[in-house]
Amino acid sequence: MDTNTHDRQGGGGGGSFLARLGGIDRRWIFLAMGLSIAIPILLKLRFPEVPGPMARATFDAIESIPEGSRVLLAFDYDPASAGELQPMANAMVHHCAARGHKIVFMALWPLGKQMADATIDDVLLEFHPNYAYGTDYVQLGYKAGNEAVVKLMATNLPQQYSTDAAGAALSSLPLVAGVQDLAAFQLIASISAGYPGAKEWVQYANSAAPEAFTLVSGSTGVQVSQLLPYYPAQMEGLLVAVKGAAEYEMLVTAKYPSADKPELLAERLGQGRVRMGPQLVAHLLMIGLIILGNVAMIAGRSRGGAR
Amino acid sequence: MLQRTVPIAILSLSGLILMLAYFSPMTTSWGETVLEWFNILAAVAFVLGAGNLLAVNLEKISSRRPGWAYAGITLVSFFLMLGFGLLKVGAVPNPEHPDLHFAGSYDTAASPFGWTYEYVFSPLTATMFAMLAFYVASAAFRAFRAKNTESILLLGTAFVILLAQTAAGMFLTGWIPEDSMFAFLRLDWMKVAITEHIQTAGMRAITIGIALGVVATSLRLILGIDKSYLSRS
Amino acid sequence: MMDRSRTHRTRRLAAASLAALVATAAAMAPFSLATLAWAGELAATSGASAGALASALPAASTGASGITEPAVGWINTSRLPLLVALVIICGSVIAGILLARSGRPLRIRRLAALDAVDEAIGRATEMGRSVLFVPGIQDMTDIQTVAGVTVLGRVAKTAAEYDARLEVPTSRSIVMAAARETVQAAHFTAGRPETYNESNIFYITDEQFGYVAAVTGKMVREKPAACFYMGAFYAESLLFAENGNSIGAIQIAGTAEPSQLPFFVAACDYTLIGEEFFAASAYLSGERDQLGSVKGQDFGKLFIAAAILIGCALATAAVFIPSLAGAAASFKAHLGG
Amino acid sequence: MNGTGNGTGNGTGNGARTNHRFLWISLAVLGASLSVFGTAMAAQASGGDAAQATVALSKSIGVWCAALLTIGILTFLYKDNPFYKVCESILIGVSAAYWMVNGFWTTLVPNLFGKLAPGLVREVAIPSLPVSETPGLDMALAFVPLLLGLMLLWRLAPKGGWISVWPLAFIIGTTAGIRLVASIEADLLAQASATIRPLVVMKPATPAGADGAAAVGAAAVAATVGALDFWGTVGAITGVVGVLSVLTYFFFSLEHKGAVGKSARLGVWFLMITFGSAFGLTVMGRITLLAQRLEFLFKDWLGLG
Repeated sequence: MDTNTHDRQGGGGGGSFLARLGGIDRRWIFLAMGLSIAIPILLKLRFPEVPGPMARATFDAIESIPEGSRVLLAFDYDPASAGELQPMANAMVHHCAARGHKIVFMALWPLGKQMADATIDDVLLEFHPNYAYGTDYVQLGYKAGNEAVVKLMATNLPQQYSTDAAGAALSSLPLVAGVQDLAAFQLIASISAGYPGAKEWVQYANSAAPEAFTLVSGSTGVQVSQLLPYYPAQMEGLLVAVKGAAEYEMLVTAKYPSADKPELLAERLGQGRVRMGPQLVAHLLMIGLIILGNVAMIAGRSRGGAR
Repeated sequence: MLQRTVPIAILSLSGLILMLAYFSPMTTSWGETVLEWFNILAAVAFVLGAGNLLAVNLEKISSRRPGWAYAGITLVSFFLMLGFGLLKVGAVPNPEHPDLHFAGSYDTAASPFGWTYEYVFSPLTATMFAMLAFYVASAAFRAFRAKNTESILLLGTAFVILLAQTAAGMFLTGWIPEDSMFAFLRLDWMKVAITEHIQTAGMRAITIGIALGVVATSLRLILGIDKSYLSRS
Repeated sequence: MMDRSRTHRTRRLAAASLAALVATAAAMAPFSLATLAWAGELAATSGASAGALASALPAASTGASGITEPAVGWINTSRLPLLVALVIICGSVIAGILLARSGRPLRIRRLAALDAVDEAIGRATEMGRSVLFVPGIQDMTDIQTVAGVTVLGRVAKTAAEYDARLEVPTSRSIVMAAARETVQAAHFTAGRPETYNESNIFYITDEQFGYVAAVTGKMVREKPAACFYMGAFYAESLLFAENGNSIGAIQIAGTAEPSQLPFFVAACDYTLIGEEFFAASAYLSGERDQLGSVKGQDFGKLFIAAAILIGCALATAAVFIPSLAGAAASFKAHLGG
Repeated sequence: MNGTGNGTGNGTGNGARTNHRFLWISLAVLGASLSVFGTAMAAQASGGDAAQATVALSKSIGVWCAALLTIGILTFLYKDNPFYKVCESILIGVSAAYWMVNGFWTTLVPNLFGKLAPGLVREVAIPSLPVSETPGLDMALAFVPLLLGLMLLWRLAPKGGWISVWPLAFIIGTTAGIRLVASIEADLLAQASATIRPLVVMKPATPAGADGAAAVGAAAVAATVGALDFWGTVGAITGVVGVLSVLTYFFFSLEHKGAVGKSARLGVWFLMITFGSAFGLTVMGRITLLAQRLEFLFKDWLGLG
């Protein structure tokens, strides 16, 4: 496909200031991009987020299940995607705990368990020190097998996870002692960076027991187009990239502030919004660049005649 | 014969067998076996790559070509890393077999290999990756010009998506009620509509086309019609 | 009605393919048993991927449940629809080739990107600059790399004829070996074996971004006049294309990696999109057989388009006539393989 | 062959002595680094404050190192320069070695040597290497890739290099066979099947108790059939038309004229919207990457914020 043949000449070659802008040295663009990301980071700029329908749906899904419900959080990502997904995980864990839900952690990605462990330490035990292992939360850890893990959990959870991550038998942990399959959960959330992840949860967990539980998901920006077809029919909530995380953070911190550690909560549940600062400025820069490029082209055309 | 007919025969036969093997439960796993062989083959072929890396850089140094000192840096860092890794220098002993040096793990940050990975390899690759933020901006500036219908659609869509990605989208159109008949003017609505219906359709068709292309390319090779890989006629 | 005729055709085709399979399986039985035993062992011992394999084996042998055909030990009945599709699609490509051999005039539309190949190499020759060919960053197990290397063969032939300097940095040792064979073959075909220089095809590193750093560095230093990107590309697509643009090179890209197409389309002069990329080497060869196979791809497309239309018609009808719902669903499921 | 050699070392000619000197220098550097790290490890093993100090030191040296390398790569944006070239050279050397080491310890040792000489591998490197029930078969099968590999390496030999085409033919053949079937199954049929949908979409059965769940029985059915989901229908038709028109664009047999031309043009429009959308959706991830690098520079290195 020939889309771009005549660009090499740029918009340069004399003419007005605007027309010359079209052929501007691209290093100025680099500089502008660098600054638009660096300055918000240095100044810790935070812009108010207006929660979109998807973030609101996710929030409502966790709100609407009865207090003290059993919730399964799957950490299906690794450090490479933590920039986008960790803020979601933090906010979701705080949200669930603030609602008094009992949380079961697990991971389809090998490093997901470490991400979950970190979240337990940084958020769950930090802001909800009364949460006791075994009765209020359980860490099942990572199991190899990708979607096969989900499939087996859907029909026979104890067969997939005979023990928790530390090797304790499930029967010795009151929270999961009687759990037979995924229908024992009121809500399942997959924080997902790709395969295996949210898509597999929809395909293999939801189809096994569509009415039993609510499914929500947090996703990176790159893989979201694969998940959109499932929202909202099979997936009641979907957080997309840093933006989704920031919006969800807003909703959670607005309703559930921390009484004794407000500053720490603002930091731990503010990462998404801090990361949205550079996003907003950089996106506006890109929009401005596109407008500028076209203005320059039109200015050059009207001056130089048809080319 | 050995140089021309045999390779074609090998290619066709191996291709055909693996095509059909998928359909029998007894032979389904052959594909995986072959891929495993390939991994071993690729590891053996590292000798070829390393030999070439050495040859290229040593030649630069010996003929004092411009930039020969950089070739030296490449070789030094190559040999250091290779030595650290192959000899498992400073490996953390395996708790179950502390006496076996080569059973230890060499990729924790406590060993030189792991240290170099963490503080040299990772930052370098991550920064190369991060450079894309700059190039995305310059590409958008240069290429998104409204020259014809096609380019207007390209840049218009990118424009809508970029706006909808940030709070700016909500700021501009968030006031339109979601259940009104003008809800389709909301940027977040447009973004979902574009990605869910048009982008999905486009990607589907591209994928279908690609699959057909893969079939035709594979068949051309298996049937011996495309022989471009054969040298020395 | 539709459904029944389809099953009928399915049966007939299945019988034919079954016969072919019996022959192959009989010939390979001893070996296959050995492999099976070996795979079973592997599964029992080593971790995740093998675990999946282990679960696949019993599943495969019991996979006949739910399908009407009786289970036969050495054929996976649940994959019969796929076999039928394979026969149809491959058959249409082969039909295209046979049609070409019958001597009828072949009409195929031009691809602007391929017309530009000669022009780009010619321009590089005139300017006394080199031509850069990047065969992607994947190994030969990716069919895109294989397609990229076949395109390389044509590009190298033209470069040899023009006596242009062609450089091929690779990020895999085996791709380097394959590219050397191919370029050498091209020099032979062009009748200039003496101008082949092996050292122009070299390995850099398996690491994606290490490879990018080296190639972009090379680009800004040596300023090739034409850059070809043909193969499997990921995040590096835009790094190459933007740097290539900054040095004023003509850039022609081809990839079947859907996520990277936007960047090539935006930043390169010409882009071969998905299927076009796979057709490129056939186009460039100019051989009748190969062009026929391109025509065969179109037959395949017609089949798929027809299947989609029929499926949609059935599904739409099912909205109003609920009794059709079963037929619509089964059509869709069977098409899905 | 103009003197650059192909890895056999037979083409280096008059530069051989320089090469040797260079090799010695690199060996010396290697040795020096090993001893530095050896000392550090020994200090760590001896325990106590000294070890902690070493760890802290190795970390802060590391952070400085990473920061300088990060800046070095970024300078390329201004222009090519020696600083970048140093970073580039280090990256090439380190990463090539990294993947080779990885291939050696994770593939060659367990999957090749572990099959050929399991006893030795168990004794030296992997004590937990599983015991095979059919060691003979394993060994025989492991010989296949070894043999292919050796044939591939044969091209380094002065004679009979044509034999290296055989393993290449095997690789290309198996790739073609595997991908052919896989792409028909996973891409062609799956995507075609996913495209199929009703072109008319009705509103979902009961509007989820919106009217106080009053709709029961016949009333509900009547409501279901009546309500057309306008945007759902538009979306469904768009999806199918999009797929078909883009497929028309890919038609090679027909010139893009007349009806085919119009459909192909529509296909191009769909493609352009697809690409614009994909481009826009990727931007956020790319900015995150740069933000993370800058956060590292500002926070971990400079201690700002």
